[in-house]
Amino acid sequence: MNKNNPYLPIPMRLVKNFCETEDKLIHTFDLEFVNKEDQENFKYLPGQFAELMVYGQGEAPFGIASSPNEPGILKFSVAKVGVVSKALHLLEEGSTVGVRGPLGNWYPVEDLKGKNIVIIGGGFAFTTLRSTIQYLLDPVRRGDYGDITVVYGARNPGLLLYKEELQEWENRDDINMVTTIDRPAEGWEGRTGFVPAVVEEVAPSAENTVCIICGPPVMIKFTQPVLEKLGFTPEQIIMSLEMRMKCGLGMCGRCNIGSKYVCKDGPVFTLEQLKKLPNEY
Amino acid sequence: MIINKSEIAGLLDNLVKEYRVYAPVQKDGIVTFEQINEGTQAKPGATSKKPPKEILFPQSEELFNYQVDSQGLRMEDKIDDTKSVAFGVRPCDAKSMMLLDNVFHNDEYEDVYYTTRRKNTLIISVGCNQPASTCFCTSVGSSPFDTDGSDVLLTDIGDSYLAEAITEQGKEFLCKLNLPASDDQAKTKAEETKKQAQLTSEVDTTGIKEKLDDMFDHPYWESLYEKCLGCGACTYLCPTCHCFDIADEAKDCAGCRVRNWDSCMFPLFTLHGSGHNPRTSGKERWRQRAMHKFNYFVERYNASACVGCGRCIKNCPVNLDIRQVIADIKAQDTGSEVS
Amino acid sequence: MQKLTKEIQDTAKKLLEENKVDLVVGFAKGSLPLRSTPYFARTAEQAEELVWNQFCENNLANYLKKREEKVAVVAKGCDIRAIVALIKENQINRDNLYIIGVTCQGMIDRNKADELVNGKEILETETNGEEIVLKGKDLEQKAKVEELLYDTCTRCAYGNPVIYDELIGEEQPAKEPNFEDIEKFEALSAEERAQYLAKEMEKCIRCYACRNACPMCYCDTCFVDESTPQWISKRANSAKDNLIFQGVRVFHQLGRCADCGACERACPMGINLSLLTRKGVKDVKETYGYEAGLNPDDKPVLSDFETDDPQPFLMKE
Amino acid sequence: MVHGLWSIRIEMGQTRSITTKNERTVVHMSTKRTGSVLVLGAGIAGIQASLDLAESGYYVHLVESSPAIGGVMPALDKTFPTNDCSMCILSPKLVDCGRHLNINVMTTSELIDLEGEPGNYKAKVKTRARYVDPAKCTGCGSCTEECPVKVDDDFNQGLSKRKAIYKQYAQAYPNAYAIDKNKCLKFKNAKACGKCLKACQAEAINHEMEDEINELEVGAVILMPGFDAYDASKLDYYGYGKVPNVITSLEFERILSASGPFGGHLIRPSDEKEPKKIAWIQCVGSRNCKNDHGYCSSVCCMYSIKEAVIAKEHSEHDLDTAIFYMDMRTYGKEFEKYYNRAQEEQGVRFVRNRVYELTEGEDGSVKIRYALEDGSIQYEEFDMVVLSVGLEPKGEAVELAKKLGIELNQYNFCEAKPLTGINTNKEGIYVAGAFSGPRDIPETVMQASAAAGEAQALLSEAKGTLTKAKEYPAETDVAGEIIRTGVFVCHCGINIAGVVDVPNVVDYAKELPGVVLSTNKIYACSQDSSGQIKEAIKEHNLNRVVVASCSPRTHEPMFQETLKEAGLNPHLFELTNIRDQCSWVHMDEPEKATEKAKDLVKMAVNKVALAKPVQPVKLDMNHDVLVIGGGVSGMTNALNLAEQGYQVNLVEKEQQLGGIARRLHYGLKGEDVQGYLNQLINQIEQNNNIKVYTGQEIADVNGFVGNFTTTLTDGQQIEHGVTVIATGSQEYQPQEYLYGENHRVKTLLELETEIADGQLDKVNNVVLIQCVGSRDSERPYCSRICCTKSIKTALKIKERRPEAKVYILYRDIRTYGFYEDLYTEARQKGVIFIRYSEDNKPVVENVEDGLRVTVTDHVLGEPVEIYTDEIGLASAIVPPVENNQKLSKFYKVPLNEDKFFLEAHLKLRPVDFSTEGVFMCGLSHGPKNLEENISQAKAAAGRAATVLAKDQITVEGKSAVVDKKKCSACGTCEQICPAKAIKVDEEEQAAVVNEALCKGCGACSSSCRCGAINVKGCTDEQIMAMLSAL
Repeated sequence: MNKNNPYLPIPMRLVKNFCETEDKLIHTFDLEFVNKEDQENFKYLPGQFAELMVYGQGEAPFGIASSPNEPGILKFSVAKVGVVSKALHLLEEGSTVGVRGPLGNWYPVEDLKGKNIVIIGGGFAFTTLRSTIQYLLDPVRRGDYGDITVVYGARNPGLLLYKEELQEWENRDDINMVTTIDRPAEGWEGRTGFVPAVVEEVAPSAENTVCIICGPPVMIKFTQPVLEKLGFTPEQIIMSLEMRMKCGLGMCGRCNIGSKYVCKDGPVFTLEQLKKLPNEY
Repeated sequence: MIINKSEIAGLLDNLVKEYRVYAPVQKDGIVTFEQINEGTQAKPGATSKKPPKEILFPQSEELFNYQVDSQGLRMEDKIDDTKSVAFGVRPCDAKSMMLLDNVFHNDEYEDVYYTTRRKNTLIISVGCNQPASTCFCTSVGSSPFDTDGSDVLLTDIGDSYLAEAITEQGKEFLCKLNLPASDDQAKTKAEETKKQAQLTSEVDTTGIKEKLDDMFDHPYWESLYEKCLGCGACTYLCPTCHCFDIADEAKDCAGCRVRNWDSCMFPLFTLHGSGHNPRTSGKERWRQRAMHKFNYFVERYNASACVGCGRCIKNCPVNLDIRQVIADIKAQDTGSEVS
Repeated sequence: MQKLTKEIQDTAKKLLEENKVDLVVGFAKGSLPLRSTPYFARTAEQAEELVWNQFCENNLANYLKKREEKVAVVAKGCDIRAIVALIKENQINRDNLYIIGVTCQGMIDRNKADELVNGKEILETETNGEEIVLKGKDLEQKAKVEELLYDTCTRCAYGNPVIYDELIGEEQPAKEPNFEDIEKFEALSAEERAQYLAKEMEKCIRCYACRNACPMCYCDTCFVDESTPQWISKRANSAKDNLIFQGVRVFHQLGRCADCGACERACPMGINLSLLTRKGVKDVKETYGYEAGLNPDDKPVLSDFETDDPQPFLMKE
Repeated sequence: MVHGLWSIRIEMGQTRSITTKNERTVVHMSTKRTGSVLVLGAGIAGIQASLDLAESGYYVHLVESSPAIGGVMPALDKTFPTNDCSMCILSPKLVDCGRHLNINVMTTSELIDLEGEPGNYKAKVKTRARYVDPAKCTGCGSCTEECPVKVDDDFNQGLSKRKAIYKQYAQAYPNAYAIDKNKCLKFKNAKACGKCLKACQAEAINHEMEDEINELEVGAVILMPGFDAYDASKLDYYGYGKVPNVITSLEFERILSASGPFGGHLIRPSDEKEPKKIAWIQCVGSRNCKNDHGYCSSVCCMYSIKEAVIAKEHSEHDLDTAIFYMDMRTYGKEFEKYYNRAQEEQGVRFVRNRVYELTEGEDGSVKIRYALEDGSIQYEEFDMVVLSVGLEPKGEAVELAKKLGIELNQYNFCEAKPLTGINTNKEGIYVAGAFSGPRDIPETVMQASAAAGEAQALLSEAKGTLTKAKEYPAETDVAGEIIRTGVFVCHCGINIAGVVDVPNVVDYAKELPGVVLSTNKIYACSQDSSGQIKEAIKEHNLNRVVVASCSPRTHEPMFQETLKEAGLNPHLFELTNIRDQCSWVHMDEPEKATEKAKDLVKMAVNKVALAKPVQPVKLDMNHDVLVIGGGVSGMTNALNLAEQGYQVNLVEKEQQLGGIARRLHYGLKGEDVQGYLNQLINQIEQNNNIKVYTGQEIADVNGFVGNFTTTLTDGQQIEHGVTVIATGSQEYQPQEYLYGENHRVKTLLELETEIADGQLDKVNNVVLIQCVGSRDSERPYCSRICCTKSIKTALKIKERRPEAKVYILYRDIRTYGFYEDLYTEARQKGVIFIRYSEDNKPVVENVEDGLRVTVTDHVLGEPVEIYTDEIGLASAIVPPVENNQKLSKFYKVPLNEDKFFLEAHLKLRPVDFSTEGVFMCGLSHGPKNLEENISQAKAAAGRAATVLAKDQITVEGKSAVVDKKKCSACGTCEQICPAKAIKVDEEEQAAVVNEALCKGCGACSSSCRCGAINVKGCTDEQIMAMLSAL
């Protein structure tokens, strides 16, 4: 076994397999390192992803939903789409899975220091945003950043991820947590409306602010002009891309946009960077 | 140094005892690079149908195997560090290996499967006295006697080869062989041979990278792909194409992870689990192929990902000629329609 | 040939000029000796590029599937059989297709030519119909065209197109389909056959040129690319899986294969693929008296059941 | 309000007419009828009738005198002619019946009195104390283990012992024990015992329990108490009870049965030695006027052949089997072929003879003294002799019938009124099964459905008034849940566990992915197992269930019902067959069988893991009926359904109704057929619910159960919910015996007309030749009615001209049942019977002034020449092949080899097709006489009603599904779909499935190259998962 072999997954134990959404299509997985050594070597930042492996089925890349300030575990929220995610959903707690990572770049948390941060998320793409929020809200770090505004939307209340945490964040005063669902629903007393409209309502100032946005393409498409209107420049907008990936190392060749490999050079890009790349994603 | 052609087989027989030796082998009308057991199998000077990149980067390779059961997890990787010699590689193919080095050992990660083989494989190339009509290496910064990527370069001077060590490893290797030193006559002959090796085919690639910088949305791509069947013959037979797929082959919880060549010409290559495909049609796929070779790769590694071997030209089922593509790109007007 | 080229160009020009079609699919001169290349003419000017010669080896039916616009195609007998089969399978709308049928004596097999000149490089050819001269450096070899034809062409009985809107070329003498090659193979022992197939399949590199060149292989997702379930391994070094790929391809072609040989021509590794496809063609013909691509109104032979259908396969070996 | 029991005549309200023997009684009623029926006897007939009624909207009280339902079938081994395991085919029906919400099963009960009027009866039912509360008893069997009293086991024909507390048979419903009061020690002396009480954890036993009498209100009563086997000891010369190893056929059934006293090991009960030579003696207690059993018991020939064939299969060595018979009466559907195979392929010997005596031979053998046809006396010794005992009415049933005023025939059978099939002399009281005459299972089932149909016609106004609908718990949503599979491995008594190491398989399954529970069941299909499975689903939170037992064909629906009751979608279930496909076929390799069972279980576990809930598709039901064929069968069927209140379209291809009956004059029992027919046609024409289309055939058919659209040849379209095929058959046009060449050679039907016209009144010699066109290589079936018909004709000739000589040239005389009386009568009246063999057929030649028939007499062994005036040919009944093939394609219903329509199951679904909503009756099903056709027509009505009664058609939903992304719209599926359920949508460029039409057959899926089509519950992924288990 070659220690430097980037293709080898480290073993982790599935400690929690939790059905996150009402449609039952998204589960959240908490993984625990089997070897202490692996835990120490696994250094990551919000925005990075890892290849999650189900033995006998294969591996697939997922954004890391946990934050480095939640030691000992890795959290992933996975939608049931392919072979691996289907198998993951069926895994019993206590099973061994493989993890290869951390992979890719991260949200520029260092550069964000001293700035206000707006986080916009939609649907189940909230995973690395959760990681980011957790990271920013860490008491040792919170002081480094300015105002934090989060707008998170889903089609209906049942499809919101991390419902308990959302509640908790809403109750805090060091973060402006805005949760919205597309249309009014029974029992939902919160805000309704699509994310772009809500962002417009919330109207965060672009002054000394960076916006991290992650969600379905249509949400991004319609939120961009809103942000522009609010005065955000492409340099102030940070996005995370999704592409079909295999190696995660910038070698296998499928996730490139122009000369950039999303897996290695991304997945985090500023809108400015993306504008320079071909529109092929 | 000089190697007499009649001694090649004997020499290879000796090498086989110490190394794993690959050489061009003619089988059933097709030349392929294969491991040989005896010298007479080799056919130096022949150009293989499939490029020798597969020596370092096999079409299918087991990365590791594993088993999960009540006793826990067992895993074993299979990194091949056998000392090997690739004998009779074409200079263009040797050059391609140098290009692949960039890919498999980037600033962050090292593909130990490739690099271990690479480190342990000596490349002995044979220059091209008579380049084929489809060869255009000189157009893409190479030549019939290019030394890039080779440890030893052989030049066919009639009854014998002139052997030149290109690298330190090459030098050491040649020393061990105890070959007669080359005389001036041989050297002169070699020089002449090199000079005489003329390419009949040329295509102007100057400025193609810059041209392509502005061509992503160019209508040219609309018609380029039209006759393309979307097969992988061009990419699989290309010495520099290196895209691969990773898949698990398993039964229950025991299996192995396999890497297989993949091709940007296949629709599934970029298909997302959601059904979204950033490269929906042949248009996007052909653009990717052209761009990757002559723009993206250049941008990343400062070299075109084409060595001009002509395999894709010869083997395309519909005669879609990359030289024509290059010429067409060059001929396109990019002044106005760039968005 | 030149006469045919002229007639094709004229017809194509006329169709395009009169806006009867938006596109003519035919052949243009190739970039290599012994090659022509598929060509898409959308203007009368482009129609001038159309050629007809004995190197028009590709099956153009491939380019006609699920097209919205009005298309004309320059098609030889085997292309047309594929077209007929595709019309039957809803892949081609006959109403939008204008068939310029060309009678065909067969296409030249470039591999046979290469074999003939024993590894020398052919740089140029000259032909006068019956005979061809292969020229290169230190090379000038004469050969009878007939001897260089693709095997599928020499055994083809459909030099005269079965349907067309316009016919170009002289009528070819009627021939009977010939399956001597398959009979020879069938005569081998099971072990010999298995050995032969294994040897052929070892060459496969899974580039899928055969599949993609085949007009009848048009599934959006080929079974080899399926992941749920994954039917076969994608390893090219597994001759067994390669054989399953080809075997299933042949099963999928039963009663549909137009026997054009496009798969084999496309194969860069020179695998004898028509052996398998033609075995299927022969079996279907012998068992059900059916040949694909002759009549768009036929029922798909393997999906139709007659009580007196023979069932020899139920009790064999 | 007191009424005379049978004589209500109230001149108001709805009018109903019933017809018996040319007299028409009109009964007018105003009282509201009761929507429930009392079914007496819970054999297969009672069960079938109960299920039909309960499914059609009537509440059923099923009264059975024994402690369990099932009747005789559970005791039988295999059944002819399909060799299906009797218990296996019955078991699902037992369970269906047992757990049916609208069937009140009353065991240890009997009808003691009945009063009231048709439509409104009060029935007194006495339920004897069982001393075990079935509601509490789990059937665990602890009590029986403790019980010290051993009693002869009736179920095993006394070949083994049971205890005083017992369960009739393993799979019995109710799955509860009962105490044999006469044997229990505690009843003799309260302090003597009580072990069972201690053993019973469920506290189900109560020796204080008392008999109960309940009064039930019912609208109609169906009598089907079944039969008793003839007591062979009454015939001294057979030595039964004296000569060891002379046993009865019922005992032999138990010996053969895997659940029997010897576990299916073929041995002699006296010394447990394996016999090498067995004989069957036919007609024991049948065709015997001396002991008042003059009738033929109808079933013995077939069951003996079956027993001989199965015995050969059970025997490790070459078993010699011989059947000693008088006439081989294999007249039923597919019977003759069974007989031929037994003779030609399985080597069963058939000895035509008269047995005189059985005596004890050496080493326990039995010596038979018999005479061959030529009179020569023979002796042969056998290791064992089986007496093929006949059927006779049950004593208590006879008493009850007499009490109720039900007329019985001379043999005390409750023979149905002529041309009614199932009616007794009392309206509202019907009879079916062996109590109406000896008959086999399919005919019994048919009659049961017929009686159900007739009861429904009577009670139609009260339909649905007393029934309850079953409610299931809400379905658990298992989407997204981690797989939790429960595996239940069945022992099937010794059927599986005798070969497969069941505990080993159970342990193996525990380790399989997703399996959280693996356990075994002695009988997985028993009521208590079903309860335990439900418990396990709840306790272990199972979301997938695998049962490893027997055939999904028979048992899957039952287990699926269990899942539904436990709140799981029934398709989260997989049944793997480790019996038929494992223990049975690998009997000699237990280790390999165990390994295979493991593989099968693993495959099922892998498959079920990928199972998804399938929701049924509901569609509105068209309640109209199309009856094709306006003969007696079609008309009877139409009339019954019309009386049930359904709109009926009756299509007849001729210009006139009546069919082949128009050529009949004399019923087999002397009925006036033409009178009957005219009256029937009249009733049809008068009935407002019936629309008649004459001169029409079927031109096209679209749709499916509940929603058929049938186009007639004139273009009219009929929309209907069910179809009844009653297209009849034809008379074979003989090519032989100078038919068509000499005008004196006629078919029986032609002859019949001539007799009726008086043309034969002066005839002197008549020869009737049997089996013309039947039982030959071209038509290897028996036309069933010709023997009786010929004898009837002969008697008619004799009646008209007693001095006429009538010869009947025959191969076997097949006057089954009470028709045997006619045979007896004919012989008494001097009709001359000459037997010929198939390879030496009579020769008919033209001679001057007449005809000469030469036949080789079997007794004399010499040719006999008969000069005759007339020849009647007993011409075969042949199906209208082209017409049948056409309908077969239209309605997707199969034909058998002989081109008669093939029912869904030869034994238990005799009028159904496997295509839902299509039924058949009459001669289109196979040769039958008028009486039987009428019965079958009513049966088809009874069965059709089970469909028509539904408000909606519920399709299981296991349909094909198209993945539009993968579909290339090539249309192959459209071409291949036999149900016309899939079409390419031009717009979508993809195939679209009509789920209601889709049968889930998989033809589209397997022909789809793109892999775009999968069948729910059997996806490619599931199949691959199964394969990768290996």
